[in-house]
Amino acid sequence: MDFDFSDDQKFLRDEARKFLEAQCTSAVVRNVLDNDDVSHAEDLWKQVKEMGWLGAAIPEEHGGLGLGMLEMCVIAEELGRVLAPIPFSSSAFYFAEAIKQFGTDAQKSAYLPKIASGEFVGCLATSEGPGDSDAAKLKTGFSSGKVSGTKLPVTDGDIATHALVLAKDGSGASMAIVALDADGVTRTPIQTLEPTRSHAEIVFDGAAAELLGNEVGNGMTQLDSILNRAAILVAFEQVGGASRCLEMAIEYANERQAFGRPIGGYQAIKHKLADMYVKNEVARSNAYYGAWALSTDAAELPEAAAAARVAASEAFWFASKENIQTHGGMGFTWEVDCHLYYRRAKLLSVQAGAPGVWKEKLVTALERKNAA
Amino acid sequence: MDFDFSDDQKFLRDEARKFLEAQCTSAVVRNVLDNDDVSHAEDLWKQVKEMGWLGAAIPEEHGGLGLGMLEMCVIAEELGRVLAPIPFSSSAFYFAEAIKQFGTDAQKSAYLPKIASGEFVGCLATSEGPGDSDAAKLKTGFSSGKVSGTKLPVTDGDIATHALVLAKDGSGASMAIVALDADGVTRTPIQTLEPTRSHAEIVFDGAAAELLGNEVGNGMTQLDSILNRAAILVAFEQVGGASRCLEMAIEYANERQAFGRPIGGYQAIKHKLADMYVKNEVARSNAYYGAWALSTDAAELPEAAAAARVAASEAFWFASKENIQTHGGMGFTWEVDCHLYYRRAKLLSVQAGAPGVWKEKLVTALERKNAA
Amino acid sequence: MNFDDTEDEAKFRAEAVAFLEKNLEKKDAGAGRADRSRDDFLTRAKAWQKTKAAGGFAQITWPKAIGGRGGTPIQQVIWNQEESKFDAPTSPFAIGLGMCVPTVIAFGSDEHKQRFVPKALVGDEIWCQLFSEPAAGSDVAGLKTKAVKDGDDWVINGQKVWTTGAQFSDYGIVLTRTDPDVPKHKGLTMFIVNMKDPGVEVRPIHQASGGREFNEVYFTDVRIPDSDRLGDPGQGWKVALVTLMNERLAVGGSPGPDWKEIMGYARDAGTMSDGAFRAKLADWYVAAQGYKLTKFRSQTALSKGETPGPENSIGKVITANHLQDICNSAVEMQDHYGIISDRDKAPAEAIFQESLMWAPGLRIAGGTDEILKNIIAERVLGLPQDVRVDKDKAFSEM
Amino acid sequence: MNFDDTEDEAKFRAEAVAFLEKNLEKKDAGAGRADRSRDDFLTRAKAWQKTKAAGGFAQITWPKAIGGRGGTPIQQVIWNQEESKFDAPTSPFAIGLGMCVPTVIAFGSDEHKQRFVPKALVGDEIWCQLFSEPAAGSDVAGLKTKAVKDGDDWVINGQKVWTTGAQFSDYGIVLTRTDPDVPKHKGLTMFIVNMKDPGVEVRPIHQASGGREFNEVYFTDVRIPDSDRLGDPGQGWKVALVTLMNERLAVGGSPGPDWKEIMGYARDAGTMSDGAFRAKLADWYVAAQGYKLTKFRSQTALSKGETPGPENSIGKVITANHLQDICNSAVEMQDHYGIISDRDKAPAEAIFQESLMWAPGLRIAGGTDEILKNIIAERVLGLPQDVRVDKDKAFSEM
Repeated sequence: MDFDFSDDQKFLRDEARKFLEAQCTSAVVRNVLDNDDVSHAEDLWKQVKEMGWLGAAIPEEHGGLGLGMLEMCVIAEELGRVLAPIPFSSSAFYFAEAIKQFGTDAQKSAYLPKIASGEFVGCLATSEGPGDSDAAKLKTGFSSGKVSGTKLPVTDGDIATHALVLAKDGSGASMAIVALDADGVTRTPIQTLEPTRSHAEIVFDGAAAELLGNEVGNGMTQLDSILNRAAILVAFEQVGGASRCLEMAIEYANERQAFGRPIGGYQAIKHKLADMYVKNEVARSNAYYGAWALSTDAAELPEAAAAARVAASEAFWFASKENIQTHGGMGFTWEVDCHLYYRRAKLLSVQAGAPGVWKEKLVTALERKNAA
Repeated sequence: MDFDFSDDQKFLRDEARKFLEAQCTSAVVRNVLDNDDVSHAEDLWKQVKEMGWLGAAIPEEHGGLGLGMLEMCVIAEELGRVLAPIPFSSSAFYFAEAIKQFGTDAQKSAYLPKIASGEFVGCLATSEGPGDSDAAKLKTGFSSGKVSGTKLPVTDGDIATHALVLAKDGSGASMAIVALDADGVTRTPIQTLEPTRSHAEIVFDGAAAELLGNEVGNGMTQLDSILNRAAILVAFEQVGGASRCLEMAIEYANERQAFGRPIGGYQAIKHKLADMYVKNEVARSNAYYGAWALSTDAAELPEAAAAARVAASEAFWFASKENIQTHGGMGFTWEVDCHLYYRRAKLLSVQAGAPGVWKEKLVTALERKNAA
Repeated sequence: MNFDDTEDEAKFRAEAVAFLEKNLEKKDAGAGRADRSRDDFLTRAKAWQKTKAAGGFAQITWPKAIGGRGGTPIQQVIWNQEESKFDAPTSPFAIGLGMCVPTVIAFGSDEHKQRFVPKALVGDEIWCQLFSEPAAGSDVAGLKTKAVKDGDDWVINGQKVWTTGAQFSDYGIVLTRTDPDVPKHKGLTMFIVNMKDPGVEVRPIHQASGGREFNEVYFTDVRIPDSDRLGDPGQGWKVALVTLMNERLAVGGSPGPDWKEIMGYARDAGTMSDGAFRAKLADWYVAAQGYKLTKFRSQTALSKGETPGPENSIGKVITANHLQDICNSAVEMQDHYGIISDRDKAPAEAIFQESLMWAPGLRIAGGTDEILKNIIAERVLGLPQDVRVDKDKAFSEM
Repeated sequence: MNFDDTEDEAKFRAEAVAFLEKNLEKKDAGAGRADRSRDDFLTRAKAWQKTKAAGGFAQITWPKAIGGRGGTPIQQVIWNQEESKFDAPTSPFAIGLGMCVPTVIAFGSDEHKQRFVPKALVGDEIWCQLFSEPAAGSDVAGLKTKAVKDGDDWVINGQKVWTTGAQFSDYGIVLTRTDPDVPKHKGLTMFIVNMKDPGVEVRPIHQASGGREFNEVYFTDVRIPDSDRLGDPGQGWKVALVTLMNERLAVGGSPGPDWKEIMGYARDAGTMSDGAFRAKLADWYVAAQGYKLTKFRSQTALSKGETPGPENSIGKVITANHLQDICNSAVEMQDHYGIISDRDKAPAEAIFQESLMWAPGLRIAGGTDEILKNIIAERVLGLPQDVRVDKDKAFSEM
């Protein structure tokens, strides 16, 4: 039994934490938050690219570091802790993983090295309106190598160079790769609850597109698999954020006095933070199991991903809202970082499919497993 | 606006409370609890009959007191407070109300006076197995004036003289009245979570039965309406029980010392009891609205009944379990009354349809209303 | 048990409705929140207050001698119910007339009453309440703003926070520490302060929700004549309790989208068939009804001349968390799309997104969830106070 | 990251499994709880303990010198995992060998160790722990049972409660008050008591669940020689903390039906399509997995020679409430039928009904939800202790 990260992986985590605490300070995040014309933290992004993290899970033959999925989980948690305002997840968790899983050899060679270096930035464009994506509702179409339709919101859609677009394709759906500087692509930034991450509406009007892999009509199955894998990485981001909320709340509760003693000495706060700790540990343990499933391509991946996702969404939401509550009035000011975590918690809980969707996936997976 | 009981109704409540506190002590309840051969509190039952409470909502022309539904609500709350171990609700809330609503004139004349006097004791026999009753699942049949099939559990089934039986009737279902001393009726007491109320399995083997009202195949509609009305009365029983739990918890929390002061001074207990209070008030207010709807036969009755039922079930369950928790080890002993409320809370929450069933009824009623 | 007015109540309601219909437009149900520029809003609010005062509806429970109607609390409730159906700009006066001016009436001199009450009543002067400080929120009595006696004046220095309406207020009541060498509750004194004094600086707070409705107020050597003291020196806490008790009976007004709105949204979105959502909807309905009907019970007590107790504190405990939960569910129902807050892109959705960001503030403002539960536990249920370690300590020693 | 044993662990596991297979039957998964008469169960338990001791598996982490295996904590975990798959009657020894005898080893004399340890190890003598009292539950140090020095003896009078296994125990460790005139934690002393002494009366407690698994123990003028004192007079609290810290690492064993059981039941009942149920099922799965996997993380730490911290207290907070919730949902799923607790009438249902009645006890026994959250907040998160008003007061003055 070794249900923990290795010493090397922990070393990577410590280094990543040191780097990010220095380079991704609150000021860096707030520069993106407060300036509408700043879509992401450029310096940070440059450094992250240089360190090769984007290619941590990309094989060396394709220009990556060839480390593995566990290392990517470690990085995800650290990026989540500091609310890194960069398009990392879009490129590494969604786009790169999709190419790794479903791309043709040519696509792997064409995209992975440039994703790893950061020359290309990928994103995932599935949403067209309220509700989760399903083939029947899709309006965006893909035929004869062209995509037409409107996607919104697309996280990092205005920063990315390439999008993976879910589109109707005959009676089914396909995933298509679109270069976003192509003709027929119009991108408009949109306002969201989470201004430290950039979002766009993208209109495709006969934009040139290339099928992901070489099998048509497989889009929903591919998306399902892409989301399963991304869910685990995002769960680590969420766990990182939730852990940081708990730390902030503890720190404040030990400091802030009311009625002559620290508020952390009152059971209302103590038990709130104990509840937060319990949820965070449940989320962390489920995320670890997801990491194991991801790194070993285990048959348990679907339920591990769903459980990690459900637990992490609940933990981050609870931690972020009760962190504000613990901070009282201070927590409701723009200047204190609490609300940034509340905003990020909400983004991460809906971005890769909302908790209700994942609960349903989880139960379906359990039914399938127990029927077998 | 007069959203409260009248002074007369409050006087009735005070009198009922005084009477029950004297006559329905813990010892009286425990005599039923601890003796398998004692199905109910006979002396109490005799006195309750003599006071005419069973006929509080039965018109004077049929031998009742002709007071009204609000008075019955008041009595229900007081019976709930003291866990009265008598078949009151079976006879008055279910059987009598069913006859009042759907009985023919002959049935009203035949049954209501004897229900009011307590000579007849009615009960409702619908359940045949796990899950709520629906026509498709019914096995008990009614034809040519005979009922055959097995009902369990039947609350007060071994005390009652008459049962209202839900039975398949051709392609639909009907409600049939069966005298339980008739040939072809076998009753066996069964063990339940709530031994202060009696339960039986009743096997009908061609027992003589009479249709409720004079329209065949109307059983499910009738049951729905019977349960709507009963739900409000039971909600008052539940509110009574939940209020008593809160009182017990407050009393104990003020008394019991830990670490040199009363446990009621610690926020973990204070906030638990505040939560209990909030749930109880929500339940009480919804029950009052139900009482209003019941007493005026308002169009809002279905949603008022469902809301009263959902709120009261939640309040009593929470209050009864957290009352045990507040009492700590003492609360988990047989000798302390906490568990009696926990048991009763469970019975009342499933007897007239479980909370999930009522939530669905509530939303359906809201949809119907908002579509209109 | 009925929802009808008594004869007297019905008569008053009819008068109120007639007056409202004559003077205001009905609220347009479909319009959502109008985009009101602050200046225009304030002008309209002042005009409406003047009209109300002229009609005898400005402060219904106040004695006639000071410009009120000499009416009953239930008449005030009825007025509030009816007024809320119209497009009535009332918010700038809520705190002043509801809390500050009654404190002036209770503790001020005759000169104060003559000088301030009429102008407040007709809307010429607006008041704000200056109690909370950055280090004194739940524990207001721990405040630090100093008032030091200097001749016939007091000199105020310090900072207040979360002050509603400070930016357009003319006067305020300010709670200060005048004696740091006694236990904290005993060294406080209340004053009337002129908000236009050059030593008073008002800065809007940038809230987590993005808006700037509240203010910080800085006092730098603000001189207040001793005659503008309310109550004796050291009696400020008692004065403040009167202010806080004068908080008028909360009226209607859900703070944002409720079960009905999310149900409507779900119907439009075609997600009403989701069983998990239906069960939650039932819970929301039950809680919202429970809150509304509990208010009806309080109003019944009022209508019978009884005084409703602190039971009303259940309101905000229910509604603030309720709002956060409903908005969160609405956002999650939208999946990825739920993150859009752009009113033009997603108008039907934006009410949920906005309230989601507002809800955390609602759980804190005017008493946190935790403080309200303490109040319920102590004042309604009679449980012991928590240990107050600073009870007998001089403030300066803490 | 993997779930495999190290080479050493695998070797040990193989030995353990071989030994278990030779000596015990595998658990029959379908059988449910066997109806074991207590006498027979105790006889079998003693026999199995003797066999384990002979095989070197009785107390794996104890030094060889006192009859243990000199093994590692992870070996103990592995043993527990494997033993739990067999029909092994171990419960009568859990508290004695896990908590009481280690206390004797830590604080007893050489004579004590020679006299008591071997007989406990081979199952000849059973021990119980006598700390809780009717007025001292969460606040154990507030206990009242008195021990008064009389010549070379101490005379014990008082009452203990919730004592597991008292009815068949031979010895116990009993925490008493020997000095009421000092603060409560400082006036306690621990003794070894002979449970067969005529002054010791054991009465089963009738629990709210209906069962009688626990006991009250009354002490009437029970004389204990001073030589059977554990630790110095007045040091009893320190001794007790060692006892409590020796609580062995909780192993597997859900306390009742979990998500799998209710899912199975729902499938049979045809209610899996209920969306509200499905959402709850997902939550239960996530919590159960979270608990199980957190234990795996602790075991990993053990396996690496690290000591897992108080993180383990999250276990009971999760499982006890979880159990109550699952059983309640299962009962409600059955509607009116859910009230039946008759095992013969409703065998598939009865496991939920029984655990529903047991769950409230589980939320209290071995630390209430509230105490466990205090422990997490103070020991894991480092938040301040609550105010202890009795900290410096003499016990007799409270």
